[in-house]
Amino acid sequence: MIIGLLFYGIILSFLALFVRKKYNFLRWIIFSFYIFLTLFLTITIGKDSTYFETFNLISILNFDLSLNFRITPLGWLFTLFTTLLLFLTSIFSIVKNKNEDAERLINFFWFILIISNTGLFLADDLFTLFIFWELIGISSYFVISPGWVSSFRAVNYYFIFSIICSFFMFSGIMILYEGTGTFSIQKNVLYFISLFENSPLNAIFVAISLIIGFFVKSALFPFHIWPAQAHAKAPDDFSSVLSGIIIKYGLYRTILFFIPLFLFIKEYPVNHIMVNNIPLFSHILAWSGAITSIIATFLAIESNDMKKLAAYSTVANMGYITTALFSLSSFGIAGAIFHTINHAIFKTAIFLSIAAVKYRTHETQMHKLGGMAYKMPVTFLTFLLAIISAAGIPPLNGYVSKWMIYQGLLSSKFPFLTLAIFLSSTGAFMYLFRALHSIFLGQLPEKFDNVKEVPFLMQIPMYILMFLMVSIGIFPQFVINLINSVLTSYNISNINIKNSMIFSPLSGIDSVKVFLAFTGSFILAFILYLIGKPRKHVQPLDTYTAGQDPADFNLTRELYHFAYKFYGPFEHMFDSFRTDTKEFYDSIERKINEIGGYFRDFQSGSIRGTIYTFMLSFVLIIIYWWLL
Amino acid sequence: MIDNRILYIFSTILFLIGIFGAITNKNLIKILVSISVVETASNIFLVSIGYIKNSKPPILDANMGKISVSNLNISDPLPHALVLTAIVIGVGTTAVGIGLCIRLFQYYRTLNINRMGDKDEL
Amino acid sequence: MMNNYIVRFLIGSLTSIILGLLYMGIGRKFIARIRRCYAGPFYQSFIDVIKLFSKHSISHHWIMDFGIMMGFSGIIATVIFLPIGNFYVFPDMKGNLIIIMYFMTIGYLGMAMGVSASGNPNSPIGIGRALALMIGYEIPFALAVILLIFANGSSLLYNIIQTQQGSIYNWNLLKYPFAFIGTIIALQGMLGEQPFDAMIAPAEIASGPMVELSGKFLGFGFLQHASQIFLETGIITAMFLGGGTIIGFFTKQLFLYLLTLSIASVFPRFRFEDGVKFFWTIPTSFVLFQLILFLIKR
Amino acid sequence: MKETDFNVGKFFAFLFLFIIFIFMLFPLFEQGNGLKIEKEIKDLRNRVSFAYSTKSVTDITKTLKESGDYSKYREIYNQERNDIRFKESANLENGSANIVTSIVLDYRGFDTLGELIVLFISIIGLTIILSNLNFVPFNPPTFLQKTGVLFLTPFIMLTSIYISLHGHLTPGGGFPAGSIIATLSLFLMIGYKFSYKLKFLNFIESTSGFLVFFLALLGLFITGSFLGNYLPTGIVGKLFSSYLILILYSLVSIKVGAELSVAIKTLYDGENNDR
Amino acid sequence: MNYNTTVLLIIIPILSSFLVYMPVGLIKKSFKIIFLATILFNLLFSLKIFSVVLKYGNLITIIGNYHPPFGINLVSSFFSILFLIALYIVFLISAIIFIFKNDTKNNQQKISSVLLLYLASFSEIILTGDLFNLFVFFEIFSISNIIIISLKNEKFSLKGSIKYLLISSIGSALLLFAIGYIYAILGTLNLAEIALNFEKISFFSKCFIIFFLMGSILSELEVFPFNLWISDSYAGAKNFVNILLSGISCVVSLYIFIRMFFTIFNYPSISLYSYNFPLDIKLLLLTFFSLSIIVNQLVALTSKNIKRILAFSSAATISTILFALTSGTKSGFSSAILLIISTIISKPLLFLSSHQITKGKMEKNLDSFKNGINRKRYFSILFIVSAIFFTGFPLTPAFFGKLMLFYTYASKLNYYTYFIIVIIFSITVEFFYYFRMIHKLFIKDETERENKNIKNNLSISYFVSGLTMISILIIFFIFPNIYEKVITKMSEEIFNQKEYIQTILKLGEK
Repeated sequence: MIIGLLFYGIILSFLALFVRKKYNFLRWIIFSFYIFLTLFLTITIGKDSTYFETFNLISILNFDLSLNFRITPLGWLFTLFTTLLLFLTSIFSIVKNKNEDAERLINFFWFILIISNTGLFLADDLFTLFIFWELIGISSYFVISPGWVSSFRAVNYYFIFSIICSFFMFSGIMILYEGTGTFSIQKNVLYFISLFENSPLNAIFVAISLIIGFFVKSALFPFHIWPAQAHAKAPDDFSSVLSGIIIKYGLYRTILFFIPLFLFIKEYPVNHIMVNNIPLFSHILAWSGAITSIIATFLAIESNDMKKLAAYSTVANMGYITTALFSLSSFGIAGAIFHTINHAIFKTAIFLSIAAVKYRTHETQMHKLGGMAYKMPVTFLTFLLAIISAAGIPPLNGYVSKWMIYQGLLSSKFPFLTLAIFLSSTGAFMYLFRALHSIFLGQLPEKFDNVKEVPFLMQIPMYILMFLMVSIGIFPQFVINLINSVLTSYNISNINIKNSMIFSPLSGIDSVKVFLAFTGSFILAFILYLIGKPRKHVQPLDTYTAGQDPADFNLTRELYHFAYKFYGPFEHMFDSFRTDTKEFYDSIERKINEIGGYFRDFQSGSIRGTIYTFMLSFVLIIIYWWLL
Repeated sequence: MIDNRILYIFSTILFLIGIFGAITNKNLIKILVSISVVETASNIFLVSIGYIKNSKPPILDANMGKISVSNLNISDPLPHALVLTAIVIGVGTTAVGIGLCIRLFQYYRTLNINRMGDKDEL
Repeated sequence: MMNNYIVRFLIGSLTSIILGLLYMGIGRKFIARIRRCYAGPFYQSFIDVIKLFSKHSISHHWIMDFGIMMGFSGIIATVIFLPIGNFYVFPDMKGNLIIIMYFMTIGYLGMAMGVSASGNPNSPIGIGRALALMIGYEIPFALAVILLIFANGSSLLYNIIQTQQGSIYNWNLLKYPFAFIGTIIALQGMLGEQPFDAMIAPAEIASGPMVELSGKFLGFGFLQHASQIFLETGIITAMFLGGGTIIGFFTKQLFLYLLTLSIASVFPRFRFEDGVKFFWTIPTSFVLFQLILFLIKR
Repeated sequence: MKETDFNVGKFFAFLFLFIIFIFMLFPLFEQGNGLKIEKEIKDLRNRVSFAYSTKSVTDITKTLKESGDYSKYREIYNQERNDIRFKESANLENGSANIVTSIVLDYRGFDTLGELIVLFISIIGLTIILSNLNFVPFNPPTFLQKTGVLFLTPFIMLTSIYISLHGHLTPGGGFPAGSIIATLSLFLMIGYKFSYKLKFLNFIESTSGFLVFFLALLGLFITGSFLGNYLPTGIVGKLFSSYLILILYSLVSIKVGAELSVAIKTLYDGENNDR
Repeated sequence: MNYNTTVLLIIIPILSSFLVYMPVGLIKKSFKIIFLATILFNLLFSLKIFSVVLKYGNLITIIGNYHPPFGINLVSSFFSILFLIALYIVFLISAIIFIFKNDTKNNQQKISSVLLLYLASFSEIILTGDLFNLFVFFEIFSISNIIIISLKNEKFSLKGSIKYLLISSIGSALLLFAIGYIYAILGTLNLAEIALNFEKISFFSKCFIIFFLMGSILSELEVFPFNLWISDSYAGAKNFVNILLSGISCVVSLYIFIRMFFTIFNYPSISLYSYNFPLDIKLLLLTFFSLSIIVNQLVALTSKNIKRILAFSSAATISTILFALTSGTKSGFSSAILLIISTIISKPLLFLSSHQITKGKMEKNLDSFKNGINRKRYFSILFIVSAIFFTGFPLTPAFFGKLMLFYTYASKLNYYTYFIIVIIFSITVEFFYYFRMIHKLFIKDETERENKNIKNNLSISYFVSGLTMISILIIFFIFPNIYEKVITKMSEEIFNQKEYIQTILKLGEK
């Protein structure tokens, strides 16, 4: 039935391609209808992992390549929340793409992205995983830079990184295939674990090939620059998909491979270096996550473009998730998975509201915006709730997963990791508030006076997202039961939960009581508000300009909006050791071009060079042989 | 005194002289000439393979009388045949080379390969 | 069971407001004594609050009202989770430290949102400074929290208090003296007292966030500040001074508040980025030293 | 390479070539087992050309066919065979006294045909490359050239005809004869500025080439394999002995002569001023 | 089994090249028909021979009624005939383009005779069973290459052809040295017999032979130090010549390399051992080819001229093919064959479509690709499809080639596995500059004046040839197990040297 879904999707994508320009919204309606169909099917299929489906492509040269799918609890959970969020963004993009240019191409490649999204998560063997992985890489590349005049430069790092990681994975798969003879994931994971005993060299090569994919796709430390560039150029509704969903693929694959490996090593640490009883390698990964979150937070504080800010916050959140995942405690892993879900939700909310603002004002620099809340209350409300949940403030869903991450880290005794996470989460509050203030509050510039709220169709996903954030925040037990089923499939001890009361080794919280406390104190504040004398509405500029008319000093409202260098002095603190990794990659690129240029000039050099090199190469072979 | 090894060494030396000329010369015609030297060196090597000490040339004529299986005292005819073809091939390539040189000269007004625009537009 | 919670809720929140205002009055008298001049009666802050709530006030947008209310309710919600002596509003969740740390941020967020909706440029500058400073003092405080959680294996304040019962010698103050010193300096930043009050400095940015507040909004600000004093001193007493019975708890809180005021009235004002540098170097190294000692011992 | 560091380039070139020279000498002074270049070879016993020179290829292959293993032809070499007498033995395999010509045209005839094409294609290449190039005409012939050419042409003509006809008896054959004809046409150009029209030369060249290959193809249809000898081979040493080789070699000489004169003509005064 | 008529594959083109060259009025008018007729004849006749080979196994053709060790012979085996058919198809396509493009009016007759000789030479190279014969026709092959490259008579093509001439003449001298050396030691020129007792040769002479043979072939194979002629000759040559060069010249030299290494030197089990100078030939070749892959890819990445990019990318693919061959295992060989198939199919199409896209533009660099999608929609689609096929989109032959390549280097080749990183680097660079080109197609070109009246006069020959190539691509995409049977059969044939010698020297079985 999954294969039926995929083929149906391909047919629809081609159908959508041929719809004429006039009926644009028809194309996007087909698009969102298809996602709704996948959502409906994932829910109805349910979690029974006996569901197996295969479709053999060809059997060539003693390889029998076939796409086969199986519903694993982890895969099912990821498909559920990714398809839900894709459905919401698709509703949003129906209206947004009414008169976009080159959106016919975006729709087509986005369709392929969705097909490969479901395919990837439900894949049962490495070959299908690789095929969809490569499809995603290429189609997301094409959606980000769909032939606009925007140069190829912005996205080339993303493109190069994704190819490198997909082909390293390919070589890793081949080594595993050579060992086990089949592509199926279960057998290969067991073989991968046993590989560390009999041929450690090969095992390390395979491990590195898989880890590079994880580092690249979830934008960890050395590769953390591509999200910011990719988002700046991506179409607005796609950037919510890009940071909500696409950045999670590396994580999904690592959970498949490395969690069973590290847990196995944790039980039988035969000849592995163990650092406070988890393998050294996972310790390094945890620390890389922490470093990424800190660096990304400080980069986010500095960034002035709202989409770049959101992109860096995604990178920071991916940092938390990796640290929690590789702390290898049951709460840590559960917290990581829960945080991926929550992060997807509130990040889509942030990006949708940013897209709404951009839809109306066509402006992404934060200091040029301001006062949007007065004109677009619904977008403001979504952004506010998303900020609260992103900063991990209790009543909403961000808090529960952050709390679980802390429990995980503290219960397995990682003092400095928790400190790093805590530093980056307070830092998160800093730049999130900056975004809230400079986009929505403060002074409304003159040119945005006639800005209206976004059409109703765009507001629907915002309402649903708000509802999701609040409901998960108050009743997390529905999601935690799903996560428990995932933990049992990896035989990790479950989280004991009694209707919204989560018990951890260190302490327990009841999110309903937390919500009650917050509403109680809000009612108290409201009562006090009513006691006080009624207030009078006054124009924002009146008190400040003390009655004079700002026009005769030709001061506009825009000048009073303080947003440009919001944390200026704070940023100067880090001037001394500010290494710009983008600069590092640019230098590599220049170096490669230089070498290539040298060889190119050498190639088309004068005629005499030909014979000279002909003989020279002969001599080199002889010398090489003599040295060998 | 002249045996195969001496001939082999002689032809390699000639071969290397030809290549040395081809490498260090500036003028294109001189390069073509040194390449024909290389061709002749390989031809000489090819002929020297068939050399048998004090043997008669492989042509049956009056004073040789007869060729008998027992005392077949003639040098190896096959390399001679091969050399015949190799010489013509050498001629062929040099002919085409000269044609190209004329055309290049007509284009660049010089035959010095260093000044033949090595930094062209790429 | 429901009314039981409402009653407990009211007790918790009203005590924090009343006692907070009381501490402010006593503090004002204390500073006047240091400066050798006279201050109004100890109940002066009660009078101010009542006066403010009975005056008309101006607001620029409904978001401003909503923000100020949210700020105040955030602080009250945190106080509910604080163990006042041995009384807990929610018996089954006895003062979870991580919840308290995160609830505090609601107070800041609400206040900041309301104030920045007022449109006055001074307020966001103040808020920016406050948030930057927050990241400064959160580090030593978080380190102390981590240390304590490691020390007695649970993040509930109830357990931390239980371990400190008995004589004065097993107070955490004596077990981890350096951590205590670091947290006291952090407390100074949390309350926004003199060396670290660049964000609400009246001389520099017309008292920053509070510039547009008037009437009942200023009253809300007062109440928020009062319950904030009660909250932060309450946390430190629970963590380090083994919060005893109700009266002992209040006296320890007062002692801590007066200690911060005494430091405040002596020191000039830091620039906020130097403040952050200060926080990340001196108090953090104290608590770090203590943590390393603890890790080596274990 | 700039002008200045030219002699540095020379030094390096010398160094590289010295290394290659050493590499090329290794095979001579090597002690290990396995075949290598000996000091001198006694006789043709272990070579294929023994069969060519004793013209006994067909009956060697006959005996090998029974034993079924063609790689063991060296043992059969010392079987008794009647020897080839000059001007007496007749109806041999190919009947040409000059064994080299027998190899060139009969045993390994395909190489020569390939060589023919090499010459053909390089001359076409020359004409294509030099197409529509205008040359500076040579100054008119002086008296000395005129008389010299007048005196020499008959003798040149005679020798070329002699060489082409005696290909199978004496050394030389189609190719040298052709080049002599070409020198003849060069003299005519220098002396009397006379040359055949290019169209005519091309025609001769292509027809003679076509004929050579056609005759060879006839072999396929008559004797069952390409270049097979379907004409009688006559008595070794006589002028009219191996007929096929005689015909082929004369056609080759005509073709090569025409080709080279085309080449000389294009190099001499360009293609288009076709007088 | 004796089958003497395969010679016609070579003789008919030569006869028709003489015919076509005749300056006779009748032929002047009808030389095009003769030209196409011979090519079609060759194609059909090779199909017939293929059916005979399928029935009776390897066929041997004797020339001059003298059996192999003495006379020259042609061997038509499954592996060589299939190569021939593929090359004939590519030749037919480029011939169609050449004939129906009417700009080189004057010496079109001469060029068609050169092309016919080119056809005869490469079919002879593939079929021959004799070493000196291979040398002669290899020379014809390289001289015809030189002539074709220099057809355009402008700066780059002349420089390219003169460079190519210099290198190939030195290469031919080296080859002559090697042939002389082999004859001096083994006394025979027949490939089968050389293969039979190549083992007996001593170590240093074996190295001497291998090095000198390689010297001449490598310059054709566009391996880095020897491929200094590519950049000028590909950039300068005419379009149909590029198709010929990339499609046929590289593949023929690859065939020679395979034939030399696998049948004559019996590569995987070659014993090159001497006490004080051990030569690990596999490591030497691997490092050499990986160096050439890296350099070719880098130059392709940084060069601007479209033709140069495609040329160096084809050079890099050929080094990858050699890289796969040096693994010496069956799967390595099958990956090499798969990559050869993908090169033969998609590379000519790439050249064809890129030529058409940049037709109007003056200089043929990357910017001339701009706005290709609406200027020349048909050819840009062709370009995109063939680029995707060439870079190895899943389920295409190139993808399976890479799959097998990874599999060979993942299996028991101990420390050779880490050469795979070179392959990964080359794939990434390749993906990058191909997608950069595709991306350029979509970009709007500001400099272009919006003159709507540029009628893209779609020349029929390009349209037809593009269509045929695309259909072949699609067939190979939909029915992958066509070439599966072919590959298994080929690898069996190549890997048992005995069978090759058997067909020629009969070695005792009746």
